[in-house]
Amino acid sequence: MDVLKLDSGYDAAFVEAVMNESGQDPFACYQCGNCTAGCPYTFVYDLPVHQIMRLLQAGHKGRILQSHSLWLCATCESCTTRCPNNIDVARIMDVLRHMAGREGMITEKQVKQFNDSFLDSVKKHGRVFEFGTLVKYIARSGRFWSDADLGPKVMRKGKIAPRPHDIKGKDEVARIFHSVLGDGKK
Amino acid sequence: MSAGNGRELRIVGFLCNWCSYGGADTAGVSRLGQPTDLRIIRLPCTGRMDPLFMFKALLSGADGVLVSGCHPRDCHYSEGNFYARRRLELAKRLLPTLGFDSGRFEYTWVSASEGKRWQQVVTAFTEQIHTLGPGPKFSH
Amino acid sequence: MKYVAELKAKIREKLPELDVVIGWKQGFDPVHASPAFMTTPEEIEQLVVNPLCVQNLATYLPGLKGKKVGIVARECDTRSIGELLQESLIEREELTVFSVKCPGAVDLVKLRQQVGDLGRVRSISFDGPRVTVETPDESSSLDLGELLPGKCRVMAYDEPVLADFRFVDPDQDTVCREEADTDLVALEQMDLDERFAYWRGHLDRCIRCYACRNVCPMCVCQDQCIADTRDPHWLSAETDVRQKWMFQLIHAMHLAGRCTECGECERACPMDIPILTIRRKLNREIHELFGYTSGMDVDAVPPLLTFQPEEKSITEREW
Amino acid sequence: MKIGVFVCHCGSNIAGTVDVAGVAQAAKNFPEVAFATDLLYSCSEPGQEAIVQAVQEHDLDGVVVAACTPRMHEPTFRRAVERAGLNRYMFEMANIREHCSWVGKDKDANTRKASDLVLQAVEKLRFDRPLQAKSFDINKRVLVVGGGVAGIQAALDCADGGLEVVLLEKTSTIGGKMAKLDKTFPTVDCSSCILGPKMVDVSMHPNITLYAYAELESVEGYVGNFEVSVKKKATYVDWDKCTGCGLCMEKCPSKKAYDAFNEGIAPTRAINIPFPQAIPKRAVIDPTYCRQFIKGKCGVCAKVCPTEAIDYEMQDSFVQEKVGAVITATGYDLFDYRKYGEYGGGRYPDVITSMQYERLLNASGPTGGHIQRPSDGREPKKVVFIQCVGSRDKSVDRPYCSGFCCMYTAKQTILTKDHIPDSQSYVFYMDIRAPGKMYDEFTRRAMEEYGAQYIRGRVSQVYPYKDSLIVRGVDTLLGSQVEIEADLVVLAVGAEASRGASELAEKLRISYDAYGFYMESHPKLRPVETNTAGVYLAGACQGSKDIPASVGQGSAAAAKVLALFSKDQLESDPQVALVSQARCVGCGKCVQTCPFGAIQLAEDRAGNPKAEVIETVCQGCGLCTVTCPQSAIQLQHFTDNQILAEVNALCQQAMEESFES
Amino acid sequence: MSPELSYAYYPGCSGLSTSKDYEISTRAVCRALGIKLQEIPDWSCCGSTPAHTVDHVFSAALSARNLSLAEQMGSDTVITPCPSCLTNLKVAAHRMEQEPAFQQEVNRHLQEPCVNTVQVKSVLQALIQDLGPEAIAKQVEKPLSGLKIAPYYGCIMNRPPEVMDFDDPENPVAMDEILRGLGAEVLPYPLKVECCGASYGVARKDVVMQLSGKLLDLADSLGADAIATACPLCQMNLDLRQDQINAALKRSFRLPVFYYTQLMGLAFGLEEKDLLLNKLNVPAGPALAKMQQAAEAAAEQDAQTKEQ
Repeated sequence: MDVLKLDSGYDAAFVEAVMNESGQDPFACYQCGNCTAGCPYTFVYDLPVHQIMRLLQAGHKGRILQSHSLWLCATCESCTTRCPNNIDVARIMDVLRHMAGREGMITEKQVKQFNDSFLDSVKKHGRVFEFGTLVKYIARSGRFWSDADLGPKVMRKGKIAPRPHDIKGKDEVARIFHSVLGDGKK
Repeated sequence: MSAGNGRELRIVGFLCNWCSYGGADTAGVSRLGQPTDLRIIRLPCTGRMDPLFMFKALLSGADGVLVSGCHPRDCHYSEGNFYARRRLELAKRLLPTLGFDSGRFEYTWVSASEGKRWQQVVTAFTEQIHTLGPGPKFSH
Repeated sequence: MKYVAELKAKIREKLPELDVVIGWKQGFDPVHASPAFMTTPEEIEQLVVNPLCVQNLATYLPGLKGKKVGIVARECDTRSIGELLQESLIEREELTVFSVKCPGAVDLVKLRQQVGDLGRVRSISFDGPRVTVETPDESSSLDLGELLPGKCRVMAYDEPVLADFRFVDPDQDTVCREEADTDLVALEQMDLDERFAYWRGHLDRCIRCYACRNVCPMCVCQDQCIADTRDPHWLSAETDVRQKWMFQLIHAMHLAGRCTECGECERACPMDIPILTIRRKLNREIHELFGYTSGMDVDAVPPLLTFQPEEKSITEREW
Repeated sequence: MKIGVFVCHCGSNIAGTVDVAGVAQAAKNFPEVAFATDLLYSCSEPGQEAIVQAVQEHDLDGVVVAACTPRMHEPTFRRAVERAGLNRYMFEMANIREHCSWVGKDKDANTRKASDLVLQAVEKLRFDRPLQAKSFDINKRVLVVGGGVAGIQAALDCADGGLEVVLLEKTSTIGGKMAKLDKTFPTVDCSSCILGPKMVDVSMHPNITLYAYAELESVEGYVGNFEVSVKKKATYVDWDKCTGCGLCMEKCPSKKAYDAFNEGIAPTRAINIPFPQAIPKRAVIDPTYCRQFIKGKCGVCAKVCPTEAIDYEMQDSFVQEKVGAVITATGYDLFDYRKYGEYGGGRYPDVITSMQYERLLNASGPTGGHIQRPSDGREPKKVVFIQCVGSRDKSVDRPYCSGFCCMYTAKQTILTKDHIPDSQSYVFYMDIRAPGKMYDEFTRRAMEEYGAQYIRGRVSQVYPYKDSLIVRGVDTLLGSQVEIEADLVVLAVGAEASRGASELAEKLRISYDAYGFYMESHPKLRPVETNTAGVYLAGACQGSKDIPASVGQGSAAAAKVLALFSKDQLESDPQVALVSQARCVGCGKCVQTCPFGAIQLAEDRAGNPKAEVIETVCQGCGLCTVTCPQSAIQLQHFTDNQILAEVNALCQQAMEESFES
Repeated sequence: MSPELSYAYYPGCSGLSTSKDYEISTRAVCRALGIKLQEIPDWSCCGSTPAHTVDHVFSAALSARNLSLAEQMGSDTVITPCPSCLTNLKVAAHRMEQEPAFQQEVNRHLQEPCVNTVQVKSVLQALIQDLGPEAIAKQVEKPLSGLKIAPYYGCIMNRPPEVMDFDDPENPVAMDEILRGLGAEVLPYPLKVECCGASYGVARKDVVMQLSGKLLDLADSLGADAIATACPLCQMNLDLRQDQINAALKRSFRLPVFYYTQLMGLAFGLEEKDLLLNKLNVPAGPALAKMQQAAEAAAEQDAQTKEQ
């Protein structure tokens, strides 16, 4: 593992940006590890949450934004709920994910592709069209559909709507996409 | 670390010896930085705080007046701050009629252990006075 | 007033038990009444009750403590008496209150505005709401309502706070009334700078004669007013407006929760400075904060001499 | 008047951010200042000597020292000016350290401020008058509130020193938390073996009056002369008759009463003596469980009592005591373990508090010292200890370290191994705090000799799974989530202020912090004194403490009381109200508002009513001064003129500046 | 019946599709209880998790559009059955309230600005707090006696507590109370708020296998006949993917996973068209049959005791 330069490696602008965007003070963290202890996703993380918090205190942007963990966090709020120092850890994770997205550091492509497919559907119809999302995701990820076994169950039981529900205000919703995110995705 | 535009305004504080003066000491011992505008007058108790001192200070050129004592029920003399609360609230309410913004005067409670709170109070009040600017003056 | 004869008779009856009875008599000219200190039946004959009898005679009571005193008092005057009793500044058993239904009052400043120089008034007479004023040039008929002092327009008193004997003419109406406090409203419509300028302007005219203080029934300090001493040295002798302003604030704060709004201060002010307004503002706040009106209950405790551990009406600042 | 001004550097504490010499220079131009200089350490011996010399050389009438807070060194400098031949009240302090150099960073602004504060002090001093203290008699009895180990120690030391002691205990026996413990760290000696004899000493001591099952109702008066009212709560048993034989407890049919002494780990009887060594050993009926009270019939205890001590009609009663000093030793309470929902305390029977565990370990506890799971009585093999439950946690408003949990947890792992040799203890910790004598060695022993597994990290969740409790936490040193299938989980609950602490503080007029712990006069130099003269602190009521520290404070508080009572009279503070007979009009408003009844109406020679201050009763709050419209009653040393002079000193300059601009 | 309860109603996208059963049963139960649901006209997607992982203003704007529509209806409370929608709506409202600048920024992107006056609640919260468990219990015609249920709330229904402001964040009890009122035996299920794997079923199926597998295992170990849930995503992971989980973990769970509203409807005696029990992947039949047997056995015993 690389030696971390604690002095020259400290990215003050990054730390400040995280603090501003999240409204949280990462220096209130005393590394008890409760976030990691309770996080259901730790087993798939490359960096446990408390180490992300510690790296944030050390100002190490690179290691944080390259982590897979950011994209695997499901915002289940365990960490936030149990943090003894009242840090909204999930919000920090969210903000770090925004930053990683903006810098094009997307370590879990499939997660991002699924999210994008979901949002594309919302943008187009005003509501999410689950079937369409799925089809698009499969096309986008180019993956073999691992849920092929579910198809018949879902279809037979009529559990998934075959047609989108376009709303009247769908243009208005699309405008929110454009006006907040610009034409390219953030 | 003077708040606002760098020029100090004159803020007079009246603090009871037992709680708030001690709270200001606690803030000092903890090196909790504060704007430098405030000057503190030590009273034994907010019960000693004649609201007329506040008027006197404002008429004499102070831009703000801050009174701070023990939290209600914690008065070293049992009842002093209860009387003070009535007197000071009334005096505060008279200020706008006289042409003074009522924000030029605040009274509050800070205990001897609340150094951090004292820092917050001083900082917020000083900012408030700087927002209001210099008090009305008598030069014609 | 029709009841005057009856009143005189009652005073005559009680005089042997009393050291003095305070009332009004005709003053040095037709428009002024002056206080009368009656100790003999002859002096009782001079007693008058009419809208020119404007003085709040309760002012004299604390100075007569220890004597048996009778007093002729209008409803609003009994409020001052109530406050004095409440503060033990006078004793109830030393006091006999001859309560008269108020015939209304004339603000001489307003009269002057209507008829010009008061020295030219030859006679003035009252008939219900009509006031007839004779000058060498003309006779004018005025509306008493237009001549009422400010204090009679903001609070109405139908009944006295206390009375030993009560005198009311048949079909006599209450003259004072409860209307919006126009002085305060006007003040509140100004912005802060205008208010500051208003007071600076008015108070700059103060000549520090202290008539406002001397006439105030609630000024208990007598000769020990802190305006007149260097120990403590609250006020300097400078003529700076700040000293005058400070004096008014001292007076107002000393009266906070005690002032009965009798308006004597403003009436006595030779410079016509609207100082009652400050006291009325304080009274209004006190009513809002503590639900308290001074002088109305002899057994009450003034709000600044007591407290509640939890003050329901005071919202303290959070930081 | 000739005033001397001394501006202190306090090393670099003040001089670092204030131009001290500049302030002294400016002071030379202040009114009536005849001498001004700066001093390196004004409170040091040479500093004080310099002040004394200057007073004598320059014939000064008054002294201003600009240094730290008067709450620190005012008494020091008063003694110094007295040595120089001045009255000790011809002295003022300007606080240019805590209120200036330590809180402002801009040296110019600080210097201006310091200079203002010196001017303010000078202007106040110009109105200072010599004051003389009065002597008054004192009552050399002491009240100790709280019969835990700190209170016991304080009571015994005072009593041995010849003082009469009134000891008050809220529960029906003294002993406090320590009486519940099995063993004590770091020596692992038996708690009741070392506490028991002291409890007996209390009961046998001729100088100690013990009121158990009693509370402080009210306190009046002041140092040397307190009058306290003690509420003796109804026990429904006449303690003069009760012999503590325990027959009632044996026969009582109500067997589901909450056992506070055993922390609710097992039920007890509605009539109860908490433990065999209780002092006093007397029974108390708990009316919330007693059938006589609930159903109106039963009377078993009354029938079996050999001395007819049962009295269902008993009411609370009150006794008055006069004392000269009070020691509060009200201890602490334990954090409510139910507040961490994720640990399931209160929901899962095998998640218990450390104090409950202590009762399981204790041979006189409900299991006879055998460790058994509350759920099924099984002996646990894997015990998980979770530290910092209610300590160092802002989210439950307990950001402080309780200080003793690391140690008692280590002790409990050792005892666990002693009791169950094939057991394994696991301790989740954040940091180990073991800074006492032999303390760190003790925690190392727990790990090295007793094999306790210490895991650096917190536990996020405990939940039952089949027959066990799954403890899921983190090992931050491994960077990994960890899980233990445990048999028993012990929560190392932290200390919090004793319930009712703030109410008691209000009665005693002492301060407490945001968590309800009592404030000492000075955190280092006056740790057992309060800011209320004659009231002292001992033990955990001032902040979480272990046994040695509590005992030490008990003795320290006793020493303070013995020193206070070493004289027959005390000197009253002459900073009291004084009536100007000439100015007083006898309106009596001051009499009405004085919180101490220190003002009475008397008559002057002419028979006019005049207010009169009883100097030894007046506490110097100044409420009367504000109440008096003619300012006829003035609080000495804080007179209207003095405060006005301070206001003027501070505002004049602002006024001038505003005219300039 | 208490004064009529009426709410603006936000069904959420999945209600039209994968959780149609939740949507239909929610409406049916509310109808039975006299609660009026006024669907927000032309509501749009809240953005769910994908939106807030991109940008907070964006996410809040998608939610705020719906809050604004509810305001225009003149409603003071909007309720939704879906915890994911609930979180997004509540987080948006909470943050707009805390930070006026944030609200301004959000409103900049909306056609009709959101004043932020409506309160957001889950249907569950409305049922328990506004209507009350007694009123629900009163409606029961066929008690779910003998049915052992593991109540599973999902991770975001109550967390973080500062925002959600309802029930205990570690041990919520609202659904327990309702189910108990229906006559069911509610098991002390400790992982009530543990995450099931959320929307990772598609992109990271392995995650869901582990997390949902653990939830099923615990319910099974407690002897549960069924799981009750309040979240479409949780229901889908636990029910639809139960076969996948069995395959991945080599287990053989057969636990039906009901929406709590379906159980309410069942106890109220509503018809299948209002319950859509046939949409469950793991059939409810065996569990319901067991309940039936238990009920009959109880009735028999009851009759015997009466005879005696």
